[in-house]
Amino acid sequence: MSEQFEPVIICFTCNWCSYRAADLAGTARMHYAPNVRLVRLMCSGRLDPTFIMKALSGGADGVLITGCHPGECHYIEQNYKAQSRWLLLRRVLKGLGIAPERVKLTWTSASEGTKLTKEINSFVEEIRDQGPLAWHKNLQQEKQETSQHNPKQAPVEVTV
Amino acid sequence: MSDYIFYPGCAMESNAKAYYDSLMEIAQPLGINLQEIDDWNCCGATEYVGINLIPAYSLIARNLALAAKTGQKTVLSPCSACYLNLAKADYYMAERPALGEKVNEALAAGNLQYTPGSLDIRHLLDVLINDIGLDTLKAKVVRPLKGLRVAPYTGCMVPRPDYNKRWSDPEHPTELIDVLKAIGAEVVAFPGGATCCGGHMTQIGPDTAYELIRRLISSAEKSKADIMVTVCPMCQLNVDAYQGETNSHYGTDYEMPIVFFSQLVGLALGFPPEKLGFGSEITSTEKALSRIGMDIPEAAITEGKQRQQEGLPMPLCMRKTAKTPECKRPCAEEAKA
Amino acid sequence: MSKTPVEHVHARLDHDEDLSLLHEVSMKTAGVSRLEMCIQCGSCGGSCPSEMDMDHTPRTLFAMLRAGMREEVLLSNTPWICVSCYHCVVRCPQNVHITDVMYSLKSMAIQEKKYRDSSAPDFSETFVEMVEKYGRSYEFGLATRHYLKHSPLRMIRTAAMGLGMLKKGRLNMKPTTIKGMEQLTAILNKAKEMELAHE
Amino acid sequence: MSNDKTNKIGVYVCHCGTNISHTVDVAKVRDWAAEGLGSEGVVIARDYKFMCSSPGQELIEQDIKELGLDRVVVAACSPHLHELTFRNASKRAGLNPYLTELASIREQVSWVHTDKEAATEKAKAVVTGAVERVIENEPLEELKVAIHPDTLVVGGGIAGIQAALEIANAGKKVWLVEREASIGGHMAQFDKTFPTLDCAACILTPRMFEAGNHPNIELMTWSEVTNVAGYVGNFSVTIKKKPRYLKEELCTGCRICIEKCPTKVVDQGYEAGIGYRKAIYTSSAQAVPKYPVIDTENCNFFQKGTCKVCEKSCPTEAIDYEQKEEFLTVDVGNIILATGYDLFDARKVSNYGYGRLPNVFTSIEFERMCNAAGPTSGDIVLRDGKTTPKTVGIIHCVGSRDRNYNNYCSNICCMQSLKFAHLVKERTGDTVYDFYIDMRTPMKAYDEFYQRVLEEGTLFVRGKVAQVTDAARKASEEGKLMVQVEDTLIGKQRRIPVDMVILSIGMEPRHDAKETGKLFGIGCSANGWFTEKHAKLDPISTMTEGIFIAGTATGPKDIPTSVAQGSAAAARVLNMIMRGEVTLEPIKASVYQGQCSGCRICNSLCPFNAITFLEDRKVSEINPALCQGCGTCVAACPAGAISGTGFSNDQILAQIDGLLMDVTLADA
Repeated sequence: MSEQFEPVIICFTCNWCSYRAADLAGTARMHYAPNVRLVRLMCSGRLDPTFIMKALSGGADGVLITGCHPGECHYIEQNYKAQSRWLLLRRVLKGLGIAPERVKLTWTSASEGTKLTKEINSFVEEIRDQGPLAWHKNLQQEKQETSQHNPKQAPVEVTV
Repeated sequence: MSDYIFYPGCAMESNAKAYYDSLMEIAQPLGINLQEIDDWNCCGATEYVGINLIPAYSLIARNLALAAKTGQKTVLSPCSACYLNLAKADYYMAERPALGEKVNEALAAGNLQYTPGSLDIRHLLDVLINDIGLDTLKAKVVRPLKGLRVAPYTGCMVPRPDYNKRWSDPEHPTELIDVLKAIGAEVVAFPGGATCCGGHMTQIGPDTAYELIRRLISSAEKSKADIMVTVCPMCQLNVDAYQGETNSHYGTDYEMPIVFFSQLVGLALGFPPEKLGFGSEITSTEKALSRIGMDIPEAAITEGKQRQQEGLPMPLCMRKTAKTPECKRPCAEEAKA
Repeated sequence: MSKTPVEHVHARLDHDEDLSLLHEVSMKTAGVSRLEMCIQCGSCGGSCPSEMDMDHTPRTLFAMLRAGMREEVLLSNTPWICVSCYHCVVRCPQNVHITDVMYSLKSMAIQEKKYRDSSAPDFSETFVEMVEKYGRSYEFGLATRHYLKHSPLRMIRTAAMGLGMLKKGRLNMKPTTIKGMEQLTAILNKAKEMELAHE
Repeated sequence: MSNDKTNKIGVYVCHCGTNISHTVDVAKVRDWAAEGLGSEGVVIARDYKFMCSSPGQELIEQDIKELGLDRVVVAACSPHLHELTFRNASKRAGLNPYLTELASIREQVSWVHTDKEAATEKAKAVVTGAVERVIENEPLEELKVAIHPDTLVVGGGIAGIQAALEIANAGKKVWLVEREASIGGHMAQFDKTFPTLDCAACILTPRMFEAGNHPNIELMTWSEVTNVAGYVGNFSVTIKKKPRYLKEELCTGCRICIEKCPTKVVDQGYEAGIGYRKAIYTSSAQAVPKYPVIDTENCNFFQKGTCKVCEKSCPTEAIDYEQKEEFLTVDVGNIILATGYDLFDARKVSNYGYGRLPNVFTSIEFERMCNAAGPTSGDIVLRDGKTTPKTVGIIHCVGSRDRNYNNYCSNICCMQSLKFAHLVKERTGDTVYDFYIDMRTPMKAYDEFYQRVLEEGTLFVRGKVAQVTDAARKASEEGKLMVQVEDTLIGKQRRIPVDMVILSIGMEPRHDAKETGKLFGIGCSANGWFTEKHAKLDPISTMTEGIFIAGTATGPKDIPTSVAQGSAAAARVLNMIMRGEVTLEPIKASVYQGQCSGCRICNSLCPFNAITFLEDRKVSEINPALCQGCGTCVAACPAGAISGTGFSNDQILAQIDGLLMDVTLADA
């Protein structure tokens, strides 16, 4: 592949901290990679793991979860719940043969436009290194493989 | 028996032989099983870090890598400087991943590798207090050191900077005091207990060192101590061997012996002095040792007896051996209850 | 250590502010130095047991680092007088790794050969030489070599003490060499190729 | 993905002058919406220079009316800026406001990207996401609830007293709950107040008295709130009344029992540990209310079963050893938390020697010492109780601005230290050293006070004190406390001999602030202080409607600011009471009870205690007035029985679909 791979990333933000950090990044004209598309939730605690699976299966190559810093959640401590779900989901992803690094969690307060910008840019690079997820292709391939040969084999990511 | 990976350090083979000998005697009865790291090297003391950083940390890390190979988890170091260097390398390799990576790159040239955080680096004093326990120690005492007035000298590099938050207090640590009390010695109030002996300044800037040694010895003498007790080879060397030079520098005539705490523990456990390295000190301990068994006069100020009976009450005391300096808010809460 | 009149003139004429100095020192320090967090409170200078022999307090030195006074900082005797007692480190309200910064300044001074008195750098270098040669420290060799070069008179004064140490078996005449010297040398040689600088 | 609901959606793309159009090809986005999303129900797509302008809004209103739009997407700036604007526009045109979505292509696209092609593609994806999402939007109605006119004020310090008096004077009833035996808080312990040096008691006692006797204030001291149920306008609060072992209705406050009690104990509370009280006591003679309490831990009768001197000496037979704690439930519409602060424990800074060196005092000990009604009758003396010091050192920032302890500035310590310097000078003429890092005197007449103290001859040393020690290095240091410090203005270490050291200790969050926060459903910052709804624009509200905060519960403050906050919180409460009812955002979660398995997982997740388990029907239920809409329970429900309006699973999954539509199309 001669062209650089451009990953598509879904970024979940909470209404109070990280979405406002994104607002700030905009107001301050900070620049980040256009590969990221934002979904606003009221709180990172709203994050249903289904959303992440939906994003990955729908064509996203990575998911960035952002929320208020621990201790600063507007709903007191719901961001901790997001964190524990994220940790759990990473294990599930591993089991599915998807690199858990494709789903990242980071805290940004409403004043941390710079941090959010940095986090987005570095995550885009990380995912670029990982290569396309190509969920459908892999899933289909894996189905064939498992049905034909080794039922125990975990699905493998196709590197491009 | 608890198993420990043993990192003696260079001093234990030369100037601190008394520390080594006495440790070897008391280890068995206290249930400390020491397995020396095979072919360990010098930790670089405080010198190598001031010359070239990556080699300095690689030098330390070779020991960590060798220790980790044994499969055991806990490294015991009796020397304060070695303890700090090992603990520091372990801590900084994690705190600054760039350092960790580079050190491992260097280690790889010797087919070694070390993952920071995989070992517990502990000082002998910490092991004695927290693993063996004061109760076990007390139970083994056959000759309490009654009458011996000791100045507990913990020095710098054990309670500070305390990367893993193991010590009671960075300024006024209580561990050594507790051990000395457990073996029946009379612990005097010694404000210099965690101050500096001058370190390598005895070599490169003796005037600086003489002043620090003078402060220590004069403070110990004012506290009416018969003897100073240390956990560190460097402290012992400076206070003991350079006491003469300090005296001639200031025209004083101090005669303050200093020994390792393991030597006194050995005495209390009933070992004969000659097996514990007594006699190897430059400032004689003879007079001090002769006091064991004597009654201590009332006038001596002992640790913790400063509370006044008259006047305004003193603040509530922090529990002396509290392991966590974390505030339990004793004052306000107890009153409110 | 006060400056000579010529040095004063030089300080005035040559003082270029090297604003990257603070960052450079910070990067060369083991761990996360937090040097840039210094609030100039002076708890380091107040804590230091050997401050009386320093030309600048550590705090002053950090202000000079900020002001980019490279020459003056590296020539300062402060890092060489530091006794590594860590009192300043535990008291620093900003958790600056002060002792480690001192080590960095020493190594920078050695690299750039900036010191007024060579005795301390020589001592460290001799110590390291011994360790690189034997894998263990070798006090007898170190002390004799150091005293011979820097204070032969003191050697005579301390001869009695040294003899006492020898007699009591506390000073080994011969160095101990570790078995894995080859391995250690390979590690150290590799390490010397690297530097902890900008990440 | 086709729209089987046959919606009529209008899409409006804003140029925002050139703010959007210079990076995003607005025409392309519009065309994409019109053509690419026609199958999704988009019937009209327009672009306009400024959508938020009146003509821009009218465009939407007109289309809603003329084309019968039932969904609107505006691609413009961040929803935090203009969501309300466009929702109101829809509302004016007769469309439920919650059927309008704002897609941000300015803050989140045009301002942060430079590549026009990539930005345009992203803008298209964002618009697609919003269109897919809006299809799933449901019309929502705002909730209205009535406000109970009574108010609960927790904490009887100066902020709480102020709030209670403001509300009570407006004719509304207040429950003032204080866990100590008397109201007054920390201020009651002080001697003088900076910068005017009014006597604290002179200005505070009348307020305490007024609060204690106000017909509209129900004062409950020696009491604690143990449970809070309900929601804004309709809280139901349980208060525990701890036993005083004395019948308040019989006690006349004659204090004979106190006089006769044979047990004297060190008073770690009001007298800050340097004075004594009896086992039956009031904090001071000015205590409000006047009733004493029995300290059972030190009372002879409670400990040994004998004594009963208080009972025997009481002329009105008010003593009741059998008294038990009582619980009381009250209904209130609003709550003000004025729970105050704790003091930093100076023992933690072992290099300053507090607790070890007798003549090291804390600021609060010194306040009591200076107070004419205090243990030394106002004499400044050493710990021996008689010697007047000749030299006094005052140390700022003890436990504050220090990452080893608390990394914030405690706000009042500079002024407190200056006040002490003045008091020592005034009463003893001593030499006073004041050790500071930075002198912070920003409020009205504060710097003038600093000038005054300078003029009086206090010796200021700029440097954080390294240690206070009694270890003398030379003869002249014997018997003194040595304050070792770098005088940073000289660049030299100094060892200054003094007789007495005063540590200006900082403020800390209450040790139980976290539990209190949980009880009332409000959060704490990383430092442990209560979090305001907005630090600048709404500093006395919290994220929980109907719960307000005042005074030092949100961070270190001086008396004037605490008082102002008390008044401000009262004003907000009165505002709520005047309105009579309150409108709540309809972003809420609700349980579809047919699907609820009764597993109760959601019950413990809710930080606002909005979810209750209905024992009889074995299902959970969400109180919409309590729910703040975070959605955590929605995400957690294993049965999928909880749905959240405004952010439903369908809405978010549709939005993700839309955001990724280009990828899906490319794959296909």
